Amino acid sequence: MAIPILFVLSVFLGIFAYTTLVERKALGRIQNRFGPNRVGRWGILQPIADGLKLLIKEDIVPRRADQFVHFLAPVIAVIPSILLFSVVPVGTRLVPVDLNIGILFAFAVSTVSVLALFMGGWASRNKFSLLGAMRAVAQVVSYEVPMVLAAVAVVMAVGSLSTLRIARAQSGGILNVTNWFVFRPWGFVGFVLFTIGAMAESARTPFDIPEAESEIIAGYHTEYSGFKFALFQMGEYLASIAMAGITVTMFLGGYNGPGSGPGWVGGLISMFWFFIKLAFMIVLNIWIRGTWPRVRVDQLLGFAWKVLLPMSIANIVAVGMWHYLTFRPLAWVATTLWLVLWFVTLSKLAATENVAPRTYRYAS
Amino acid sequence: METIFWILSAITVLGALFAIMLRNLVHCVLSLILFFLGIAGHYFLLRADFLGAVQILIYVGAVAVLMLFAIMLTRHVTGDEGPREVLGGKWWAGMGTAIIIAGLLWAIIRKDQLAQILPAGGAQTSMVEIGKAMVTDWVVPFEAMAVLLTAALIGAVVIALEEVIRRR
Amino acid sequence: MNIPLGDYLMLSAFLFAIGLCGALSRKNAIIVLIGIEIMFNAAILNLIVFWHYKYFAVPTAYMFAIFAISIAAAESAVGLALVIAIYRQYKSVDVDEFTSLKG
Amino acid sequence: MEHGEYLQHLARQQWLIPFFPLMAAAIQSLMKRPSRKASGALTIIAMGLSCIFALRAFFATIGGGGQHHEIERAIFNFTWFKFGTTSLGLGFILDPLAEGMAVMVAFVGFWIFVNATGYMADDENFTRFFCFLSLFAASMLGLVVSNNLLLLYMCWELVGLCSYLLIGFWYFKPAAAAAMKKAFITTRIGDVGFLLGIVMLYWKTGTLNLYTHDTLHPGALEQVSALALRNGWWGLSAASTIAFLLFIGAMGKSAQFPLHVWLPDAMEGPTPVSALIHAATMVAAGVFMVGRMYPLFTAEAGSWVLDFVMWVGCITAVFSATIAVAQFDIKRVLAYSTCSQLGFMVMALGAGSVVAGQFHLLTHAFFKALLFLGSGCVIIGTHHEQDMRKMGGLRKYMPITFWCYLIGMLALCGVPPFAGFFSKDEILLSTFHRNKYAWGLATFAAFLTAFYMTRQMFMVFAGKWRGGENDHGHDKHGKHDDHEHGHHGGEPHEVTWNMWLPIAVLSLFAIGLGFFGHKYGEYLGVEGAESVEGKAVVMGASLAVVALGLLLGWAVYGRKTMEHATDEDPLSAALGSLFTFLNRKWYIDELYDVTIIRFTATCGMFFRLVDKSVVDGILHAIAWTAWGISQVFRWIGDEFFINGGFDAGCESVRWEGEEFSKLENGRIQNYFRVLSLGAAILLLIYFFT
Amino acid sequence: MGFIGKGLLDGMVVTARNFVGSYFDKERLVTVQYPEERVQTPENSRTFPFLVYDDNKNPVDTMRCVACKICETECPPQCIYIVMDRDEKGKPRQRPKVFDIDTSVCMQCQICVEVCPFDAIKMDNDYEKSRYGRFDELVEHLPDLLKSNEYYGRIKPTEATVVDAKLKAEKEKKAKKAAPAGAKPPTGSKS
Repeated sequence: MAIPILFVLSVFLGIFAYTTLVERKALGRIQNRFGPNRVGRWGILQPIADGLKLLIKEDIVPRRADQFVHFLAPVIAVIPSILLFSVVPVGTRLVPVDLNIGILFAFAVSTVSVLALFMGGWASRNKFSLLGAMRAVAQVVSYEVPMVLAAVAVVMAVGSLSTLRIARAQSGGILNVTNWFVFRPWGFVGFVLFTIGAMAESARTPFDIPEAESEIIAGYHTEYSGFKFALFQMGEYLASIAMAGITVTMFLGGYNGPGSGPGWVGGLISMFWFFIKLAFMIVLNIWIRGTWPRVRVDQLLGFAWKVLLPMSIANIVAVGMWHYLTFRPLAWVATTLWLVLWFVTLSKLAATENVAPRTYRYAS
Repeated sequence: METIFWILSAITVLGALFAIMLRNLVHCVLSLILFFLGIAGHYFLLRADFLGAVQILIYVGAVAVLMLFAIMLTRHVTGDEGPREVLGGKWWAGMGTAIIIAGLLWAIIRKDQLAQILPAGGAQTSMVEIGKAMVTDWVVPFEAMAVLLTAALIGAVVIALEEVIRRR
Repeated sequence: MNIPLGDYLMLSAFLFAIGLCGALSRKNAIIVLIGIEIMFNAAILNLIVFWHYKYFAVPTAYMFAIFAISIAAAESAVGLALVIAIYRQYKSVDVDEFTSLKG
Repeated sequence: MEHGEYLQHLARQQWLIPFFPLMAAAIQSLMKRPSRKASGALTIIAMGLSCIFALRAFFATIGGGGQHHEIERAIFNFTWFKFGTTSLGLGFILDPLAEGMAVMVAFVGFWIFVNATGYMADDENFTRFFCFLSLFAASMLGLVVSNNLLLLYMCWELVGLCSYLLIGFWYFKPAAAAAMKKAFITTRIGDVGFLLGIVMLYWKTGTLNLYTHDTLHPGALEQVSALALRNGWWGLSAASTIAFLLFIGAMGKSAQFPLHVWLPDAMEGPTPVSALIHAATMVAAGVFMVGRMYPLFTAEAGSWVLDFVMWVGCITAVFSATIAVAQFDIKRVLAYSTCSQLGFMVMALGAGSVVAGQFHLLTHAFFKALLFLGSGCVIIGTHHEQDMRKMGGLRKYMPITFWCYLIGMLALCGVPPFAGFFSKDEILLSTFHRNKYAWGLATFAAFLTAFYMTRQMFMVFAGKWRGGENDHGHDKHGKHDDHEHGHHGGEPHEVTWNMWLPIAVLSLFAIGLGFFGHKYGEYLGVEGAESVEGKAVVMGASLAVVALGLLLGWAVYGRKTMEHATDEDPLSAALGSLFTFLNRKWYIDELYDVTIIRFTATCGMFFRLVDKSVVDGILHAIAWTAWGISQVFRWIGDEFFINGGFDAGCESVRWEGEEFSKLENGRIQNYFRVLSLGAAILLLIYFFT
Repeated sequence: MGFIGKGLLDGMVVTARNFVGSYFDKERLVTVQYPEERVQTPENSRTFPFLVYDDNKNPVDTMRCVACKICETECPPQCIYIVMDRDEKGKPRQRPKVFDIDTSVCMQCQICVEVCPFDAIKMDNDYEKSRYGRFDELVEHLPDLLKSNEYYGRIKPTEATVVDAKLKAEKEKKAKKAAPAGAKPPTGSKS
């Protein structure tokens, strides 16, 4: 019972470490420059260096800060991320905890991370960090809704909340691939929505306003330095990896891939496939981080409530249709048409909305 | 199993006590969160795990954040806590009645034979069953709940937002 | 799992009393709301306890609990919105100062 | 149309006669802009119309007389208003007595109005004067033609009112104001008797209509025989009692002895008024009424009422004749002469002869109106001078007035060819038959009449104009006559045509009317042969007396007329203190003042005291006791029990309310605490039960 | 067709091309591995001033600076400190004994170069002047400041040639002047 947890914990921590490295090297490559290549052969020891650096760095706590809350914030930032991994089915035989309310538990726990943001921002008694925290909370809360609804679509299709059951539902088909939900019309839309939600949830890529330097001085963890800052980063990255894991399980067929099966060998192959897909998702994240510009705060929230939410609801309807139209081709046509229709109208509405000139409240 | 129960109840009671006793509001809310988590734990213990998840999702996720927001919005910007009087007027009356009620309940529960029953066990109502019940014979409350939540949402926004509109 | 029902009832009673005590004696409106929330949770816990001990198969208690929780959430949301609005008016959250509805 | 039907038709139109002057009065009173010409013309036309209608009716009654002896009488009764079962009726009558009087009143009134337009020419209240005059004429005619005692009584009162208004026409003169009140009150005293009579009549007969020509409901006078049998007051029969009471009314209105005092003072009014009211018509009303109700008087054979009437008349005649001798004011002399002539008429009625009385009334109306209008002309001519001592020698200045006045004087005195002689002779004859002593007194009165009329003629028309001389002498008239002062300057002048024409016409009648004396009897339908014996004695005595009077008058005043206004009157020189006694009207007024007036004044004061002390005292006492009781109740009942108790109750409720309100002091937590306290108590109950 | 995501995807394609290209096409990578490779700093870039001397063998004597202190007074942040050299008899020698520039204060405005009549001070483009200490290490004393004219020619060739030509022309003019003056011995003027 304990082995899978230990295994999962160590593997994912390792993945976290090297995700930071891969991210920096990939971003460098995208920007036509080398990534860190000084510390190890290709910068391999860079994460260790970072970790050491942060450990050594002086941990400055503002005088008037709320000591207890200031200390507690990073801890609470990390705990939910780690808890998220408990639900991700790595392989057919390797599931840390099989809860029959897997997905729901995941979302419940992810909301707790919101608290960390807030406590961090509030405890450092710094107006800017407070504002950053407020924005982060608003962002996380508003993106949670479309993400959950996207997940609901998958749960409806599968009929169970447990992640293992969802992954098992995607096996079969040619080479264990064609049954992945991503190849269903509603599945693909769900995948897109979920990834966007996940990115916003962990404050990455276009939605990384809270900890963006150009915005309000690195948001809520302005006053943090040293290991507390490291913990915050760790919490963040772990959350994004876990979310990637969940995306993989829900949409990319979890550990299903050609050759994956229940047996020992199948299990190993399934683990292999899971990590391949996980890598793909992480790279996708990094890729998006490298290209897309940061989104303005009001557009960020507007996008969530005005585009993602209606789209996810439409997606749920599509799954309903899919479920009841037993004749597959008709189902395909109907759902795709329905989703395309919604997508077009929403893009029309959203498009005009963006064009409107920005009204400045105080500047003339 | 009992140890877990006692630990959880200890956590819950402590959380509740600190929630109402502490001077610093934010600490109060944090202890309240602790209390909520304790209750969620109890739900899991009572094998009502969906409810536990819901509890965490709603209370810890939303209500606690709401409380924090409220605290933040209603404290003077300077935020100086100051040795302000914590207890309201006639606090002894409130305390007294609460203690009396607690004592009475305690006495009643101890006396009542109902209290000795042990858990019945049996199949745990699965999620599917709950989902089906929710949509079939509980559909009216479900819809009413939907309406209520939207109304509360809009109401809260209108009440809180008013000042912004006026300022503009 | 042989925890007697009485213990749970005792627990929820104490929690209820604590909540009541907080709601009655504290000056700050938000703490009063917190007290109310505690009372709410104590009640729902009690509900689930009875569900667990006697009516395990029937989902009614469960439904009831779900609805109760969502109502409590809605209630606290509106309550806090009100507290914010009152704060804007009175510039204070001291419960004793909201006496304009005096009899 | 058969004659009786024609009479009925005329009777139905009888009400038109009084209606015309009434309308004239109404129109004048409502005119917005009083204009002299309009009101004068209106009044005269109205009078003319009613005169024509009266003549029409008169000729109808004359015509019918010849065929059969039954009296020409037509009546028209109608119900005035009905209350419950009883109804009150009025009625008009067409019979010789009424028509005679109506013609007389209308004709004489017409000519008096013509004279009045001249007399009042320069008066500013011209229209008001004529309005009252026409109202008076209407009421007089109403009185004459009425067949119902109530209607008669109403007109009777109206006539009194008009005399009151007209006497006091110049109300700004204090003397006039006093005179009008005096006239009204004294006539009212008489009217009381009249009213008693009416009520008794109604009581006894059940109706006030005199004639109804309906056997089922006989009129009052048709039940006379029954009345005679029933007993009234004072041992008399009902008929006699009623007659007596009615006669008291007549005494007041016709200025008989005790109630005559108002007539001389009535001279304060303008002269046409005196002529119309105090000579011709109103004063005659009493005599006419007695004539109308004569069957009542003669119903009971043995009653003393008729004797009483005769003696009242006789005393009045002599008494007023004596006063007239000693008067200096031209109008007062005529007033007292009217009194005495009325006395003669009443004496005639008392003596049993209605014809004599009524005929003397007619003739007297004509020549007395003539004399009064003549004196009016004299007054206007001499610029409002009324004192005979300041006149004199007016023969030269006013020839027409002099001649007409002379005719009137001769008629009054009873010189043969004139009307007066015939009518007075009739009276003396009837009195002779009834009572020798009365006849003696009457003859003495006739002598006095002749004497004072000649005195007046000589003082006014003979001798020298004495008016102008005392302008510079001390003014005997005192300040109140200053407006006349202005008039003295000029010489007297003859009056305009509209003043002397009426007296000329009236003088014609004064001459001609006498010859109809004997026909008047049968016209009235009174049977009974003329008892001729003793006629020569009476006629001889009266002629002798008249001649004596004229001679004496000439002797005292004719031979040597007074030189100056201030000279002493020759008669007073002769009689001395008797003269002043007569001049002061036998001090009757003073007598009344001393007796009746003082008596009533004291009674009034006495009763005032009684009222103030006794009645007020009682009232105050009651008020005080009531107040006291209420105070007691207030103190004991209200203050102590109700307020105390009630207030205490309210206070306690208020206090509890206040206490409970503390509970609602707006603090939410308090509500919570109370709530939880309740829950605790409930739990306690649950625990311990 | 401009559906909502189109712009984003094009961007992705660009970055993908860059990413892949960077591994196959070296020129793409612009990074200069600093310690190993260095970027040729542009000619007229300036970091901190240095004093120029003409003869390598005896730099102190052949340095152009005559300690006239013009640059010291003109320097806006006053980061130059000069003490004139005096020989043993106390007579001033046309040479600074002490010439300090506080690099932490110097704002590299090149005013000292413009005002120097003797082209004795020029702006260097050597940026590796970081030190561990924060206070006195950052002050450069005379020996550190002295650099040869060839170095100046090497780092700023165009500027150096212009300056050398000017100096040579002055020298010849002085020589001509000295020549017609004839026998006047060259008074201590340095060459």
